[in-house]
Amino acid sequence: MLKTFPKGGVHPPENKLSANKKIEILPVPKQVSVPVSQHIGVPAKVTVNKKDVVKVGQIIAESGGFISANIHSPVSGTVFKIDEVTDTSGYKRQSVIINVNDDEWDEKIDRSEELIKDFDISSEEIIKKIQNAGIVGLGGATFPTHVKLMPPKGTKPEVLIINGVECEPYLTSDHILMLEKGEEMLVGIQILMKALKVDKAYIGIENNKPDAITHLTKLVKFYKGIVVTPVKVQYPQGGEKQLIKAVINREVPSGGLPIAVGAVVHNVGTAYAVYEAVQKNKPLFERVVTITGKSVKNPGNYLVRFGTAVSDLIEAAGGVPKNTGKIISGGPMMGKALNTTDVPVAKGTSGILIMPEEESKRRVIKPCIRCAKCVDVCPMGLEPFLLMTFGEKAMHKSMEKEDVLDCIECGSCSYACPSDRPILDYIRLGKNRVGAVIRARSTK
Amino acid sequence: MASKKKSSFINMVVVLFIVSAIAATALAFVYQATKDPIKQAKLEKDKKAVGIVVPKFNNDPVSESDTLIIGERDQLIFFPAKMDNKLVGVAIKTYSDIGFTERIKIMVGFTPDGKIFKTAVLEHKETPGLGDKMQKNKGNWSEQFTNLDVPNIQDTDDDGILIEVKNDQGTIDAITAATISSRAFCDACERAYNAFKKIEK
Amino acid sequence: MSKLKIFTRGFFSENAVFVMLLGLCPTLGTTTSAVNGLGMGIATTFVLVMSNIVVSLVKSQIPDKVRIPSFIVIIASFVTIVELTMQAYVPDLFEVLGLYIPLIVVNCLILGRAEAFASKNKVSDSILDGLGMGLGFTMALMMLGAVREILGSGSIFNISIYEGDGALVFVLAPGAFIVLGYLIALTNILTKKS
Amino acid sequence: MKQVKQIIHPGIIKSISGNELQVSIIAQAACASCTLKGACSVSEVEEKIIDIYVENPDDYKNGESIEVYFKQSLGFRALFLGYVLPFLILIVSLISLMSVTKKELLSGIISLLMLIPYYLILYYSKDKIKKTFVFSIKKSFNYSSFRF
Amino acid sequence: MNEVITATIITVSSVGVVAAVILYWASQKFKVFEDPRIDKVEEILPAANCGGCGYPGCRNFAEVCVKSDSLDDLFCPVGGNGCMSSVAKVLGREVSEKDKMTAVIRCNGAPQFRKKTTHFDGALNCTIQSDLYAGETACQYGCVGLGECADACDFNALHMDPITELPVVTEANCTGCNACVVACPKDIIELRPAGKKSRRIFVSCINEDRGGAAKKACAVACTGCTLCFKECEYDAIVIENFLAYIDPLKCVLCRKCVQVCPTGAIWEVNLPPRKAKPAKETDKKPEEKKEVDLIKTAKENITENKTVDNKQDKKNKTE
Amino acid sequence: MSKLIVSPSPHQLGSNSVKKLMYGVLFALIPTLFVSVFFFGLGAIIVILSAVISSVLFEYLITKFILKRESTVMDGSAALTGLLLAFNLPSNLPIWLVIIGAFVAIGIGKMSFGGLGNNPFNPALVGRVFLLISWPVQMTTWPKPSPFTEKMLGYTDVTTGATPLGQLAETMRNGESMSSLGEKVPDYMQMLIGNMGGSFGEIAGFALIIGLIYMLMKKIITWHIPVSIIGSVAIFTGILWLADPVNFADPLFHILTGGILLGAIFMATDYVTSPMSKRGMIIYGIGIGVLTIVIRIWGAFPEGVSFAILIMNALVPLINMYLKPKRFGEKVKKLK
Amino acid sequence: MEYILIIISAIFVNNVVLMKFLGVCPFFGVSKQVGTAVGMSGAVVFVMTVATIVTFILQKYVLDVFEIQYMQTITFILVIASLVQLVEIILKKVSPSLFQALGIFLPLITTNCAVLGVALLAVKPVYDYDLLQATVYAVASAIGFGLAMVIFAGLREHMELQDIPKGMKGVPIAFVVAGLLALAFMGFSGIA
Ligand SMILES: Cc1cc2nc3c(=O)[nH]c(=O)nc-3n(C[C@H](O)[C@H](O)[C@H](O)COP(=O)(O)O)c2cc1C
Ligand SMILES: Cc1cc2nc3c(=O)[nH]c(=O)nc-3n(C[C@H](O)[C@H](O)[C@H](O)COP(=O)(O)O)c2cc1C
Ligand SMILES: Cc1cc2nc3c(=O)[nH]c(=O)nc-3n(C[C@H](O)[C@H](O)[C@H](O)COP(=O)(O)O)c2cc1C
Ligand SMILES: Cc1cc2nc3c(=O)[nH]c(=O)nc-3n(C[C@H](O)[C@H](O)[C@H](O)CO)c2cc1C
Ligand code: SF4
Ligand code: SF4
Ligand code: SF4
Ligand code: SF4
Ligand code: FES
Repeated sequence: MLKTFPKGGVHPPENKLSANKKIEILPVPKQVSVPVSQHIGVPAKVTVNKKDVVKVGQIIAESGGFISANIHSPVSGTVFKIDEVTDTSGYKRQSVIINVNDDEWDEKIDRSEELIKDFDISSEEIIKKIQNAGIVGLGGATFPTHVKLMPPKGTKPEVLIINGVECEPYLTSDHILMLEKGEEMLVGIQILMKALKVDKAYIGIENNKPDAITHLTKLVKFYKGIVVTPVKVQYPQGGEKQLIKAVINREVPSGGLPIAVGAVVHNVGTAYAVYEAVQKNKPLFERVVTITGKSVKNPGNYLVRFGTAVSDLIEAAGGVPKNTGKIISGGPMMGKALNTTDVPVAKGTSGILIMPEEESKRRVIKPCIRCAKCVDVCPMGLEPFLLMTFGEKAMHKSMEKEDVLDCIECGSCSYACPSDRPILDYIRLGKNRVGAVIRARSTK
Repeated sequence: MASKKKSSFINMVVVLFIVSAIAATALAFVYQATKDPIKQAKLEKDKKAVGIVVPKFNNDPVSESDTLIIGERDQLIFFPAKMDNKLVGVAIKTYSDIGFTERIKIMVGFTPDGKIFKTAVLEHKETPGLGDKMQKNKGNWSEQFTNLDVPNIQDTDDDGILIEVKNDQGTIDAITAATISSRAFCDACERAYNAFKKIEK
Repeated sequence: MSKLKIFTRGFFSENAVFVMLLGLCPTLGTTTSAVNGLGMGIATTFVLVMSNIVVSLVKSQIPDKVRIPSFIVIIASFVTIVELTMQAYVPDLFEVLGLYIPLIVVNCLILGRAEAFASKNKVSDSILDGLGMGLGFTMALMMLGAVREILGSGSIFNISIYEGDGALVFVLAPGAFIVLGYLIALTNILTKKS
Repeated sequence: MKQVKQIIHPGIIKSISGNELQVSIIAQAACASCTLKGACSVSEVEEKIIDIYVENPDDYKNGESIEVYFKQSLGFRALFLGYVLPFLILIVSLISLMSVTKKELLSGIISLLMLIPYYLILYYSKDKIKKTFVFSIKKSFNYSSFRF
Repeated sequence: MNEVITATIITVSSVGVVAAVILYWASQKFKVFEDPRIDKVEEILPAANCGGCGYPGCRNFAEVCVKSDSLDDLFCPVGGNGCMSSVAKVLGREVSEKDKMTAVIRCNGAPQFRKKTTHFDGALNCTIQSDLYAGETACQYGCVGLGECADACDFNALHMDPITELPVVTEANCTGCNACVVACPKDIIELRPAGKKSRRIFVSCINEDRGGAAKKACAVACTGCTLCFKECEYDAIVIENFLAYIDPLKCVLCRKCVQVCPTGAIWEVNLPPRKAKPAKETDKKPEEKKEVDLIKTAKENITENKTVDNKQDKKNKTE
Repeated sequence: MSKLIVSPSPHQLGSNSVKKLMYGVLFALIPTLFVSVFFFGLGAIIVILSAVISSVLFEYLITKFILKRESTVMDGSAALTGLLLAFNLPSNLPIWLVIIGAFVAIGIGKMSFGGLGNNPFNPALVGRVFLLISWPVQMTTWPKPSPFTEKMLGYTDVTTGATPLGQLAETMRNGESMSSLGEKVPDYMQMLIGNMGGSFGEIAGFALIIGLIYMLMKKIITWHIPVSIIGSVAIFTGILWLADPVNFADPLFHILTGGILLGAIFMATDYVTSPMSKRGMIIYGIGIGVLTIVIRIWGAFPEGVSFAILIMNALVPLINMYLKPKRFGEKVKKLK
Repeated sequence: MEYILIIISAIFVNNVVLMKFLGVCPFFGVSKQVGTAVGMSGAVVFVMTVATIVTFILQKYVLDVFEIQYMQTITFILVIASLVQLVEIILKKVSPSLFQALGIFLPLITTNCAVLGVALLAVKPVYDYDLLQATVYAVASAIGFGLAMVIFAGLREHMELQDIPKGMKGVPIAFVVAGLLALAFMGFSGIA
């Protein structure tokens, strides 16, 4: 039997429309607006001024603290202004708006296509380089990667797990990356292993990507300590706690980090970014973004510079189809619905999904029939129906007791509910309140 | 609440003593006063039942009643009914413990030849609507026992019990859905009949 | 407070059963028929009125700390009087009400009125209060008994009103709870509207 | 980090003496809302005051509302010591005495008297008990006023 | 005397006396001194148990009132000054008068002024929506209109107006308990002194965007144009982040600011109707005039106290 | 482009719906329906129709006129309650009793609590037990099954016979041995196809099992409840039987007779009134199995499934409180 | 066997609250939370047992001897009322911290009606119990009370979260639930 996590999960229709589309490079737009907060943590501090001339790869905003990341210019040109622009969060955030002029790269960047396998630098230097390159997790959470590479005192990483699961329906950016940049990625993994001082790495890949599995299995023979582990197609296999459980059969304790069980999880995109940063001196300013949707003319995978407006990307895929209901940044299960297409692509944008109107509308909410389907599918062993009821009745204390903070917001519960109840909406509400109270308590 | 007394140990004890004493005295007098009516009421009940279950008489069966001891603990009271000093029937206060709930007490009247004259339910706690159909005012089930010729019942299963429901190979139709109560009723009658036979001797 | 109000609030605004939920055991246990409810209600009313009178008379003689035990003794005495009298003159009813007669002692309604009203008020008011509360209680018991009797035995005050068997449950324990539940809901709705 | 089941009661600090806080527990039972609570015969109406030892009494002030935490398992242990154990003693001695002596009155009274040594033992171990039943407190939070 | 009577009296009296002793002992052991004034204070309090005073319930507040040395920091918003002075009377203390506070809604953006650009389709709860994104309109500050505040109000003082989709305060019912302020995720609601004769002037907008952006998002937004600031002779208006704020303590209700505001973001409540000043109106361009009219009618809609059961309304939406 | 729709994730919903589930259960009951009509004819049809129609009607009237809410009758749960209630009745029950049963089921058992999803007790069983206690005579007169005969057209005046469980109770009460029972009741094959007395929905063991398989395949229910009920019945009666085969009937007899199968497959599995966690479901099932047998063997009623399910329904909140699903990540396992 | 019958009968078949209607007020009053219901049951078992033993002795060796059975009500209630207090005083005196711990665990322990009712039933002539049987009966009744109460508390905690129609909310629905619970318990009838 294929490895998977022990309990819960759903299997929504996969709809990987862009699965075999090669990565295309999206032309650089005329203007980009680069948000200074593209990661979890403190926003970066802008280091350029209006009218400054910048090159591709030049730092334009500096990390604002330990959990923060540098922001590099994705284009060359002049800084038009520094203003608030709506980003994928749905709120206005500070951004650097640059008028593009030519495509002049920072000279330190090695632009050649050549694969550089060897590296001979210390763990600390690797982390330094990664930090300078502004690399954050590309799996969705955008957590600064260098932080994950510096395990807290008292913990020791034992294995590195590379998340190539891509369990979200529709999205294919990780898949195509594994196919096209497999070798680079493996070098990236070796670098990460060295940084973490571990000698074992697993690449978890869902079984619906057999080509990636065979491709990588062939390649890993030449890389010591790396194993490809196929896992069952089961959403949310890609959730790091689930993946760790599936691959090495350890359970991250409630409220704990993966490192508590000696694991560190990185996305395949992150590994590739690490390769480029360490071997090619290339900071993180572009990534592969899937643009997809049943009504989209040319679903595909594009290499996109950050700051490019989503509308430009959609244009490249054939424009916004008629009767579009929703535009989602990310997949249908965890992605964020956009309120406008004028938002910039950022480090966390793994895909843009366009949903027709009839699929976008929620259904009428009916009362909970206590069918326990949500309980069955919750990978965290929670009782979503109960949490939702507590949420509706503002019984936050009860939510805290029922471990609401363990919820990974995978949405399986809402997906499975026959009464179409907005379970996760209320759980999030409760997580907010409870989380805030807990923090307030611990700071006192 | 103007003049509440202060509580001290002594006055508390005294007050409560006085209150209890007064209450006790008052109760004792009420008890004295009601003692006889209560006794009377109890006798009255028996009397009424006896009046129902045996043929016409002109003595006072209650004052002539006697206790019959059967076995170790069983005690049945019987009331001889006489017409002009001639025995016309015997009422026996009997009971059964195999009912659905608690003890069932009934009065069974026999004519001197051992036939049941009539029956009357004295006390029962059977379920209203089921077991309580044994009461006269709730149904005519107990009519079966009127003039039941017990000595001449055929004991088909030879278990020595004469008054039995049909389920137990007897002759009595049980109350629908209340076989248990019916069985208990029969059991009480049987007990009375046995007592009757003893008296006969 | 006007005398009228002292008297009437026991019926509606402070009805012991429907509003204050006091004395539920006898309420549920004795209302298998309207007559039984009535009997229990009258017995309770008697104890209530008498103990109110006595408490109101002796209130200033009793030290605070033995208030409660004294009241209990007074109430218990009247309960015993009721017990004895009923045994003597209505033995059948006494048998049906059984255990619940001595339990009048612990009916919070009685101690509650003694403590909250009679121990603070004039004798005349206490009588009115006791009477009002008691009759309100009686009314509630009778209503509950009547509903249960109609539904359960097809009769009211032992007069048959329809042929055939009633729904037995209503005479049994579950019916008591259910009927009282709906009656309370009904009073809630009615009092809220008016 | 597995949470221990806790009983949580809102309470108010009544007074502070040294490291001990006297906290009054706010009744949550039916009695709190009962209209007749003043008239109720028995002891449930009076408020419950508990003493709580804290490290940092300066953090608290009189009248402050707090939450008292008490491990549920400790509650059951209290229940056991206070009621269940004497009950068991009562029953066991009753059963054994009844079967040995066959005298009701004697066995009944003796088994009731058996409670006296039990309570004496309890009395002599009260310091130990005091160390067992500890409460902890946290300041109250109004969840709805906290958010990200 | 008869034997039964003797036995009765002896048993009952002895039981009675034993009971007396036990209960006396009990009362000694269980004596808890409860200041009788606590009961009295509790009686005065409105028994809303809303927690507006900062204590879990009315009784707790009563206890605190009795125990603390001064009533300065203690205030029951529901009972108000009258209640507090009765409490003070019972306790023989002074109480400082507090102005009556009332909730005001600092968002003016009815749908006709604030076009919806998206449609929110999640659970109907203000916090859920505002956690997700800025809202259905281009104004990221404004009311999202799902009525969490109205749900939070225990005094029937808030309802959602179905036309403006904004909450409306019924001042007569509002006790200033702060519940709605806490409930609103957008911080729309502010408690302000109700003012003399309930007259007050405030800016009904919290948009901190630059003027142009603000205006684009919402026709009745405060653009931070500083006209009112310049007009105010009493230094009552401050402008920060392109947003005007009127200090209720300094404002003298001269209402000059109201007239100069080009977007109609400043509200006057319960002020008598003013004499028409035709000169100023004609100054304005015809287009703007139309807009001001629109605002006026909208305002009338807003201030009119339509008592619509908004919860019912919300229910309908859910189903 | 019209206004974009914005909502929190997930943006994709599964294809399940309450309606689908309820109609799925109704569909799974079709074989049972056929068998019951085959054995009980017109009577079965009349009782089913009156129960289903009055259930739906009462739900409609109550939502419309008393609760003043949107009508919910189309979700199929009222019809299901009606059908299951009917299956729990004798086929010659007077129509007015069926209607009262439906009223109690829907009015008291379901709508008093706010309708679908809110009731703590299984509505159909509330209706049935109410009838059973109120009119024990009518509720325990069982028509004899009569396949293929003109008697099928009879409704009120069919011959009555005892149920196997009634025979069992009688046998045990009379202290006779089980071998004498064997002569009075049909053999197991007959029982399996449904040729025995009883409520007309409970007799068709085979058809009920087909329904179970269908529901398991469609993932409408999980195996936990039915299996634990049937398993615990088998084990419990098995122990008694092995200890004393003269006085106790064998497990197969207990499983095939009475309402065990109907109860275990269709009634105990009612979502609304059963526990939420798997562990809870198993405890719940065991409770039902054991209580059923206790009531059958030692209680006044010959059959106990209905009571057992209702009693365990009452325990469901406690089960849910103390038997939570196993949380992810509570214990840390070390890598070898 | 005889004891087992008494126990089963008192717990299930003739449950004090559900079938005999004793202690209905606390049954509704203290059943809002399962925790308190459990705690209360423990206390009730003790109080009921002690009360029954004392009143049984009183009845058999005082009232019966002097033939003043009619003083039953008044003596029983006095004895029970003071007993309950006595238990608390002793506890408080003996171990204040234990008392405090119980204080926050339990809301109240008095259940007049049930205690008096069970004490009265235990001395009922029809049963003819001896002391041990009476005690067992009291214990079982108390357990039955506790069981019903814990189940009911669970149901009520559950009902708090459900969408009960306005008119039925609170007490009315609690009664209906109690009724249905009693209906379910009818299944035990006749076990003997
Ligand atoms: C406050 C915080 C601190 C974290 N610290 C560490 C850390 O020290 N080491 C580490 O490996 N990951 C750390 N993480 C990263 C998380 O474990 C996790 O990998 C990240 O949130 C992305 O996971 P996801 O995409 O599954 O949500 C931290 C995350 C947060 C939110
Ligand atoms: C429900 C859920 C599903 C996820 N699915 C994926 C996924 O398919 N692929 C992926 O790379 N990360 C996924 N993640 C994020 C991972 O948990 C984890 O954050 C990530 O692998 C860490 O790598 P990174 O820091 O390099 O992004 C998912 C997270 C959650 C909570
Ligand atoms: C609540 C209830 C009360 C009952 N009351 C009685 C009763 O008072 N008398 C009786 O004989 N059977 C009563 N029964 C029925 C018996 O338990 C038993 O089922 C019946 O006597 C079987 O007899 P049958 O063969 O007449 O149906 C009652 C049953 C229940 C459930
Ligand atoms: C698997 C399953 C079993 C059901 N069983 C019952 C049942 O036994 N009785 C009933 O009234 N409704 C049953 N229903 C329907 C529905 O859940 C029931 O009407 C609710 O209890 C009403 O709130 C069932 C539904 C499903 C999906
Ligand atoms: S509760 Fe949280 S973890 Fe569980 S299924 Fe729902 S969203 Fe996923
Ligand atoms: S899946 Fe939906 S209907 Fe089923 S229990 Fe969960 S919330 Fe309730
Ligand atoms: S409007 Fe706000 S401040 Fe006023 S009473 Fe309502 S919730 Fe309290
Ligand atoms: S004022 Fe705040 S809480 Fe009220 S509707 Fe608007 S956003 Fe929601
Ligand atoms: S408990 Fe209140 S009357 Fe019985």
